[in-house]
Amino acid sequence: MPKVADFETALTPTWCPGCGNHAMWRALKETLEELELPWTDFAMVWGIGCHGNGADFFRCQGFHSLHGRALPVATGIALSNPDLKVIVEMGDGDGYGIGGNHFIHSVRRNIDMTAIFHNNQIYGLTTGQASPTSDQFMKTPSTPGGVIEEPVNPVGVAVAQGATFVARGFAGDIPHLKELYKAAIQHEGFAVVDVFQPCVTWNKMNTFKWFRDRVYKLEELEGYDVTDRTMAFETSMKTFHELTCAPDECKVPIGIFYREEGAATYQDDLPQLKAPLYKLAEKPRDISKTLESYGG
Amino acid sequence: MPKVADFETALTPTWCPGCGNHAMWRALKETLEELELPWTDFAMVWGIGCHGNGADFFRCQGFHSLHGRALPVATGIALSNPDLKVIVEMGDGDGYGIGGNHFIHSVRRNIDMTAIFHNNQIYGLTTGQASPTSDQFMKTPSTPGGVIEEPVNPVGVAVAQGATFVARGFAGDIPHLKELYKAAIQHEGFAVVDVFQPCVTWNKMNTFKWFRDRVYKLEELEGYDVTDRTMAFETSMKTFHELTCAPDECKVPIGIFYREEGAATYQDDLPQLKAPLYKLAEKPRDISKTLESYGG
Amino acid sequence: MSEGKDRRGRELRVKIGGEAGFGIKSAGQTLARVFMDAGLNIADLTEYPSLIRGGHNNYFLRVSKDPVFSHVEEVDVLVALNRESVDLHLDELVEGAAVIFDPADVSTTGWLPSGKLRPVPVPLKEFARQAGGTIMRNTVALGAVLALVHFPLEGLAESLREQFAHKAPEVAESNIVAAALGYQYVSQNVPDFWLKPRGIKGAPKRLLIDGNEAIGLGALAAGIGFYAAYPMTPASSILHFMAKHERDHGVVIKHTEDELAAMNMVVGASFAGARAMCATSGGGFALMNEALGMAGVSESAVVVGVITRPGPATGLPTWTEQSDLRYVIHAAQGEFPRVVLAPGDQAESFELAWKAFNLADQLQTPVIILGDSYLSDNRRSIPYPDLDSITVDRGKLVTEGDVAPHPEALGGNGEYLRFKLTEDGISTRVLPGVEGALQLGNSYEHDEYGYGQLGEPAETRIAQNEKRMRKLDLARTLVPGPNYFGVAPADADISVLCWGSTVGPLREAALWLAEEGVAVAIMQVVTMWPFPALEVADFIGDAKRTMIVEGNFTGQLQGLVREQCLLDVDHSLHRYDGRQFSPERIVAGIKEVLADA
Amino acid sequence: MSEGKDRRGRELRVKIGGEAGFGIKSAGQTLARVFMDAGLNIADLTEYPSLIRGGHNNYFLRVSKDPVFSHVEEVDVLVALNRESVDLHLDELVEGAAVIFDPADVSTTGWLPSGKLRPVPVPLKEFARQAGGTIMRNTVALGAVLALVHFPLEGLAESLREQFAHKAPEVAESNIVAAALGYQYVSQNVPDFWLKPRGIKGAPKRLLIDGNEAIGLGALAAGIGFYAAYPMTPASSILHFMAKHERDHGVVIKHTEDELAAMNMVVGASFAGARAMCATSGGGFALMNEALGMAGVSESAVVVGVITRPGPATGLPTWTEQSDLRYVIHAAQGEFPRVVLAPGDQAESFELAWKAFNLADQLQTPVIILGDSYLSDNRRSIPYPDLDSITVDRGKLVTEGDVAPHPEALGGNGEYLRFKLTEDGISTRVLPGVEGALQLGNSYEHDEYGYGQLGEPAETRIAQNEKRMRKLDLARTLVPGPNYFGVAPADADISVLCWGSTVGPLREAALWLAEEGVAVAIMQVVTMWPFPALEVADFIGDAKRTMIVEGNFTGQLQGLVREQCLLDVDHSLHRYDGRQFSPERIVAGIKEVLADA
Ligand SMILES: Cc1ncc(C[n+]2csc(CCOP(=O)(O)OP(=O)(O)O)c2C)c(N)n1
Ligand SMILES: Cc1ncc(C[n+]2csc(CCOP(=O)(O)OP(=O)(O)O)c2C)c(N)n1
Ligand code: SF4
Ligand code: SF4
Ligand SMILES: [Mg+2]
Ligand SMILES: [Mg+2]
Repeated sequence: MPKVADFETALTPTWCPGCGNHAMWRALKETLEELELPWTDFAMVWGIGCHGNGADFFRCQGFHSLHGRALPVATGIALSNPDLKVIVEMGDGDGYGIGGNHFIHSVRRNIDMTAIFHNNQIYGLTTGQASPTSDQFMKTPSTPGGVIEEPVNPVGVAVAQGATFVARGFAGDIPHLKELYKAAIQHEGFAVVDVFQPCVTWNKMNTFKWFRDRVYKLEELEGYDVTDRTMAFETSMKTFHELTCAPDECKVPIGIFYREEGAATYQDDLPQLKAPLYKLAEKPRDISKTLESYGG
Repeated sequence: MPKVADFETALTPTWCPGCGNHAMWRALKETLEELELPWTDFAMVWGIGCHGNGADFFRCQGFHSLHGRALPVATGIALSNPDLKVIVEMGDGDGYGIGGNHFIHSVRRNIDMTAIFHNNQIYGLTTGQASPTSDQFMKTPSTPGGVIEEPVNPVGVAVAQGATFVARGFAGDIPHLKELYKAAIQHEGFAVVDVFQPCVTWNKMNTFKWFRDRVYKLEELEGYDVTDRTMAFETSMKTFHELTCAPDECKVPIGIFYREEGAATYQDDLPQLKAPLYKLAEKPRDISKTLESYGG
Repeated sequence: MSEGKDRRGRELRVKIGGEAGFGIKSAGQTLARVFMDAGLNIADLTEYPSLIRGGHNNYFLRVSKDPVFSHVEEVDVLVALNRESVDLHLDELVEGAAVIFDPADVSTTGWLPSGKLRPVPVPLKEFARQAGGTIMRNTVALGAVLALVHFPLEGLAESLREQFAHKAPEVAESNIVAAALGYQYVSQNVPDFWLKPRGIKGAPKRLLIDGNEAIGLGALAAGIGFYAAYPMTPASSILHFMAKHERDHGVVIKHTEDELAAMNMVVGASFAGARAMCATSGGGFALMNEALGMAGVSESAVVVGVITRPGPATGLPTWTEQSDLRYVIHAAQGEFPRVVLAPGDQAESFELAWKAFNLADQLQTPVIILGDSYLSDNRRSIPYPDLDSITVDRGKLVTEGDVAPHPEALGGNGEYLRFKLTEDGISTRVLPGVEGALQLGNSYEHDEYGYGQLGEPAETRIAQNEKRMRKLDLARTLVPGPNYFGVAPADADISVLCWGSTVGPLREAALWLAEEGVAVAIMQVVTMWPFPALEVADFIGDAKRTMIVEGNFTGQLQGLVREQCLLDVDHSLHRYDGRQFSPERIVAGIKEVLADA
Repeated sequence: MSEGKDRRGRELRVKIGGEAGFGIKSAGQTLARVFMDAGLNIADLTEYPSLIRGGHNNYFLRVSKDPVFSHVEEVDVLVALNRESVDLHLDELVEGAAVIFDPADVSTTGWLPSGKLRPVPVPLKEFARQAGGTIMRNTVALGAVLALVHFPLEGLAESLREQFAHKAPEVAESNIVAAALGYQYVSQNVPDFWLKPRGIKGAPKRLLIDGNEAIGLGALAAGIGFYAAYPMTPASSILHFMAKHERDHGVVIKHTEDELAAMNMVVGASFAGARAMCATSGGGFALMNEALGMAGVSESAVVVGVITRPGPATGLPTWTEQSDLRYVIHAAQGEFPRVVLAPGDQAESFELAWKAFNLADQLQTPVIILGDSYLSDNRRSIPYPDLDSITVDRGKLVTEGDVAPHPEALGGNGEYLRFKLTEDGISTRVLPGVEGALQLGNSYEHDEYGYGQLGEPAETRIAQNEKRMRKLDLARTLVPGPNYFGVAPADADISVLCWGSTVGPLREAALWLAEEGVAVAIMQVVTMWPFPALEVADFIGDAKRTMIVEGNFTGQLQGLVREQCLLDVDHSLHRYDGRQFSPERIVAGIKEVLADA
């Protein structure tokens, strides 16, 4: 079974020093080691963005796909080989902006895979434009007058769309993040893990400190029930924060928002997906019976 | 001011006899007449689908755009001419399937316009494939084994995404639908009106009768508070219905789910949008001051 | 119409016209099946607007004991389900043509007295009602047609049972009754008709399929595992076909949220080793471009069907055109090898479909099957395919086990190199799950491992780019060559180039012209990319007079010929009104050119 | 490097190299501004990987009293902010070149003893720390460079104040101190350097801009009202530029959810009458294709910037290539007229940008501005534009009032016909809000009103299709013609065709060759579509020997020449490693060809 160090390639990560991506990667590598997942049994898919550069540093099977299209590429893999656990990493622009449609539809499919969102509330790789999760009034090169849209509420949307697992982590708390990763990878169904991943270069507002001062854990919240969809929705509406709000005025919940066990996954409903589909192409398929209805 | 009959072109509607689109159109024409909207003051935008064929029958200013792209076309119009009320008509495949990303992002922008979804839970124009709102287990040419995904929950998603107006109508109740249309058009902000529009040709399950037996009105529901987002969310989770459920087991709420008055619209936050933008191109713009910072 | 005059009586041409939404096409296909099962050759053509109801639909059926390659303009028997059908198709009727109609629906003013026509009034609705419902009036008409041409009714019963196989058995039985009523009535009330097609006993087994069914069958035969699509006319029926067979053949079918998803899923499925395909029309293909390029740079074996219709944009959804050839050749940013195959008929659609999967695997790059509405929507009787000739060649692929026994896939240090530089441009694919090989697919330029950052040095870029482009040389040795019909160009009065479904009416036209002593040579370009420049140059070089017939405005094949061969043709014939060329038009076009010669 | 040997000493070529993320580009641009403000001519070139940190960045600056058309390979002064910079750029240094470095960062083994180089150790970090922070070490280096070449320091202070205008004033002032420290140190410690550029007094006013700023300025001048985009390298800076000016120029800017939205919004904005534009790179353009076709069929006046980078797919995001020419010409299903303009430099980018809006309005069809990274990312000093020559021509457009006084827009029945058939293919656009005109934009084929259902008859389709395609004839009379440089082809040893940004290094190469007695004729195709076939044929026809220089693998311009002119060139020079041709490479390429002659 590969250990943390085995997941590293000869390339040194090019993420900025202090970037939340380092921590997220570390959490994932440790999770994989602890889950004792052999290389053969999982495949990673990345979108395009700073997060996706991880494809160069991460020794594993995987596909560095297009900006916004990681989920469908991952779906193609998951629906072609039931033996692979598929883990998808996306940016916030990538996954909620240009890829937002695949997000909703993957949720409602309950495809068995894990979707990790590197939510730095900014477009990192393209030098700091506003992302769909940027806080209102944030000034960026594409919004010099400040963002005037509500941020995307990935937790709320997922919950409204029937998600079976929705969690939110923080790159500043690796042990907690690992717990979320583990639960997500072990969840049978589509697991959404949105991770606050401070971008130290472009996002000068939502910093590690900003979050450290504000995050609290749902599992420590009295009376929080992860099987209560409405509670998850209501809590998601509280995760919106304003750039200027004081630490005690805006608290940011992390942890598992919602979890439903036992729901059928998309794969469960595909009786034809018992073995990898490449086995269907070992020789020509016999279509003679099918030809009968066309006169043959 | 144009009257109902004035909104008709020389072309006879080609919708199937009994199709819910007829009723929706009638409701809209009557609404426009009653609102005394002159032709010059509003523009329609259609997506592609049976609903969109309405572009040929509806005498007005408008754009019959692409499948799934009605909202961005409409946004371009709305953000270029503040004098036009923009009303968008979409199909369920059109607006929630291929156009789903524009749906979420239009909601969070709170663009001032009205978005009407012809929700027949089927792809009408392309001959009856499952749509993203098709009920689970529905058998169609693209899902002969039955739909295995949760339907899109447009009301819940919109509410989670910060929508300021979300309503649901039924083509079988024109007076009620007109009330929704009126409120939506008068709403300042992005108004979502999802309308159950039975497709009599392809959707043999969700028929007029099916809905008639099940719909009830939120405004008649004791204690329903249209300003309570959580209530709207919870109610949206109840609108999922199963194909086989008995009328008294699955009730379908219609009416205004949620309304927030006074929120700033996207246009409100664009001080430069005081007059139609074509006025900026009456003569060359003087850029001499701008050139200074480049050495000029 | 003048061009086909003397063809009257050699074959049977039936047209059924009526309002959209009344099942005219399925009725027509049922009739077609009766004749094919009796050993005759078939070509049909359905025309309909992009509406569910309203608007005019018509179904055309051509039946002959000789091979038929396309529809024709002339009609011998018109079933007019409404008055509009008479008005719209009057011009197409040959002298003595029969018009079957229900006097209750179709007014008789204007055309009835015409001495050239044979009116055949039949109480279609009334008989349908008697059989169980007016919806069956098409079926009554089918009975009427068979009786008119003295063809046995028996086949129809069987064919109706096939048509209604997925409904309650009563449905088929009532329809059989309806047909019998129509048959009886005409047999008893209508005097002898001058056309009496006969079945052929002991004719070899054939298939009656449209182009999309052919592609679907070809994909099944090839061992397809994953098919993803978003509905779009005229490609949707491939989705329907595949979905229908998902259970019996174990294929995973995904009706996706959009075409972006479809194409990206297919790339993922290919990464996981499935034979994977998607199909769409031009507008959906537009949304697939970016992922097509990703398939190119990540060297993914994928098959993409592009079944075109007239554009631009939504255009004319239910009509036909050949105006996306250049688009599919140049689509997506950057340069990468691709193969574009354009089948000319249903038999070739089947064959190219299964071959496309082999090419995709051998070349590890996208293979596009370029069709059009005319081919995809319409049926032809084709020879029963030689199933034993079908092969599965997955190219350089390791699906299972350990990578160690595959040293050709490894670098000097024993590590797996997904994008190893090779002479033919093909590296060994090793599927995820194989021990010892970690493969990274990448949409970035990359090095031999697949790492993007290491793809940036100039040398790596050059090496990988040239490696990929070398595949085009290999492709040239693998792809199907052009088809030639008619005489050799040196012996021809005119040598005509074409591609795709236009070859049907062109072959038909050539046969007709031959009867008049005009010798035509035909070259059908099948692999559009890489373009067979040498073969085309030879054909043009040998020819006395050359012409291109293609269904577009700008002359896209002609542009390719000019670019790739630095040669031009003498004449060109275009059509861009959404309709396929008829043989009549082509005959007229060629005669005009030759008259000017 | 051999090709440029004798050019040493005629101009100043500085390179600054270091790790990504340390503001090398902005430092370099500040230096560039010092020289331009002193009246000298400038060309710069930044190279960087697609990473925020890590990886090697370098900024190249060329300064001359003569006009400069491109970067060159040779370097006179290297500022090495790390050791890698020395290793990577050693080959580029001319004899006697200076290497400014901080001994604390850059080891001196291997290169220092080289007698050919002049090492200039400067304690950059230490001085920066003294001035207020090590981040300013670039600025110290700028001071050092100026001192080395005996250029006055004053301009730099001004230029730094400009660079840091949006920060607290202390920032600029500390940087000025940092620069002074570097200046002083070198003045005092480094012996006389052999290059001493002098400013030019009274030089005319110029601009120092990159291609994207030029496009943005052109769009502003044209009266743009709406700009929508999704960030994508190398087009993002147009978005940043427009956003920066949204308030002072009243433009509505939308950073959209994706490129699908951007292009569709632009079509909507155009419908409402705004001058509207979007821009992206190849991958984003892929997502715009469908709406591009919609703009074509709905006859929408839109401007689309496509600023390319090497593909396929994500490719090499920060590098340059010319491999999307065919893609932009053929993109989107169906056939419709479009104009493709490829500026060759920053001045032309400005001019073509404002002209694009006029063409779009006059032709009511999409106009594409095709650029690339080399042009968009790099700055040149260009003559101050003649602002009075800028015109706004909105074509046949009624913006306000009532339609009645515009009978040319109306049908026989007095109703407004949005798609009225006209001889030149252009119908009168009447904006929504004008009394009496109800206009229907449509992505379907349509009739003169815009109704889709009525667009289905063959005659309507033919009429509307031909009407649209007629615009290409009108376009030919409106679009900019090719540019010619150097001698006439008849007098040239070699006549070279090019397009886009390649013209810069080519012109430079031609000047150099002229000095060696080799006469070069250059034709730069500017309007790529409709293609200037006659002009190209003339140029080739007059030439003794012809060549194409283009930055791609497959020879896309060459393909167009072959297709459109039925002619080929004798030679071609390609580059597809993400880097722009240098004049050196082109000189070598041309000499090689002539040597073989
Ligand atoms: C179709 C397309 N559009 C735009 C881009 C350019 N692009 C690359 S990464 C990116 C956004 C990065 O932001 P995010 O997804 O949040 O990832 P991060 O860099 O912050 O991790 C963009 C716009 C692209 N590669 N493809
Ligand atoms: C990009 C693209 N893909 C597919 C289509 C084909 N298409 C036209 S309408 C339609 C779906 C219609 O369903 P819906 O949006 O629900 O509208 P309805 O017909 O039910 O009103 C599809 C898939 C298209 N026009 N464009
Ligand atoms: S730019 Fe931001 S997200 Fe990207 S690597 Fe640097 S800190 Fe991380
Ligand atoms: S197919 Fe359905 S949605 Fe379309 S017009 Fe007919 S009934 Fe209405
Ligand atoms: Mg981000
Ligand atoms: Mg629908």
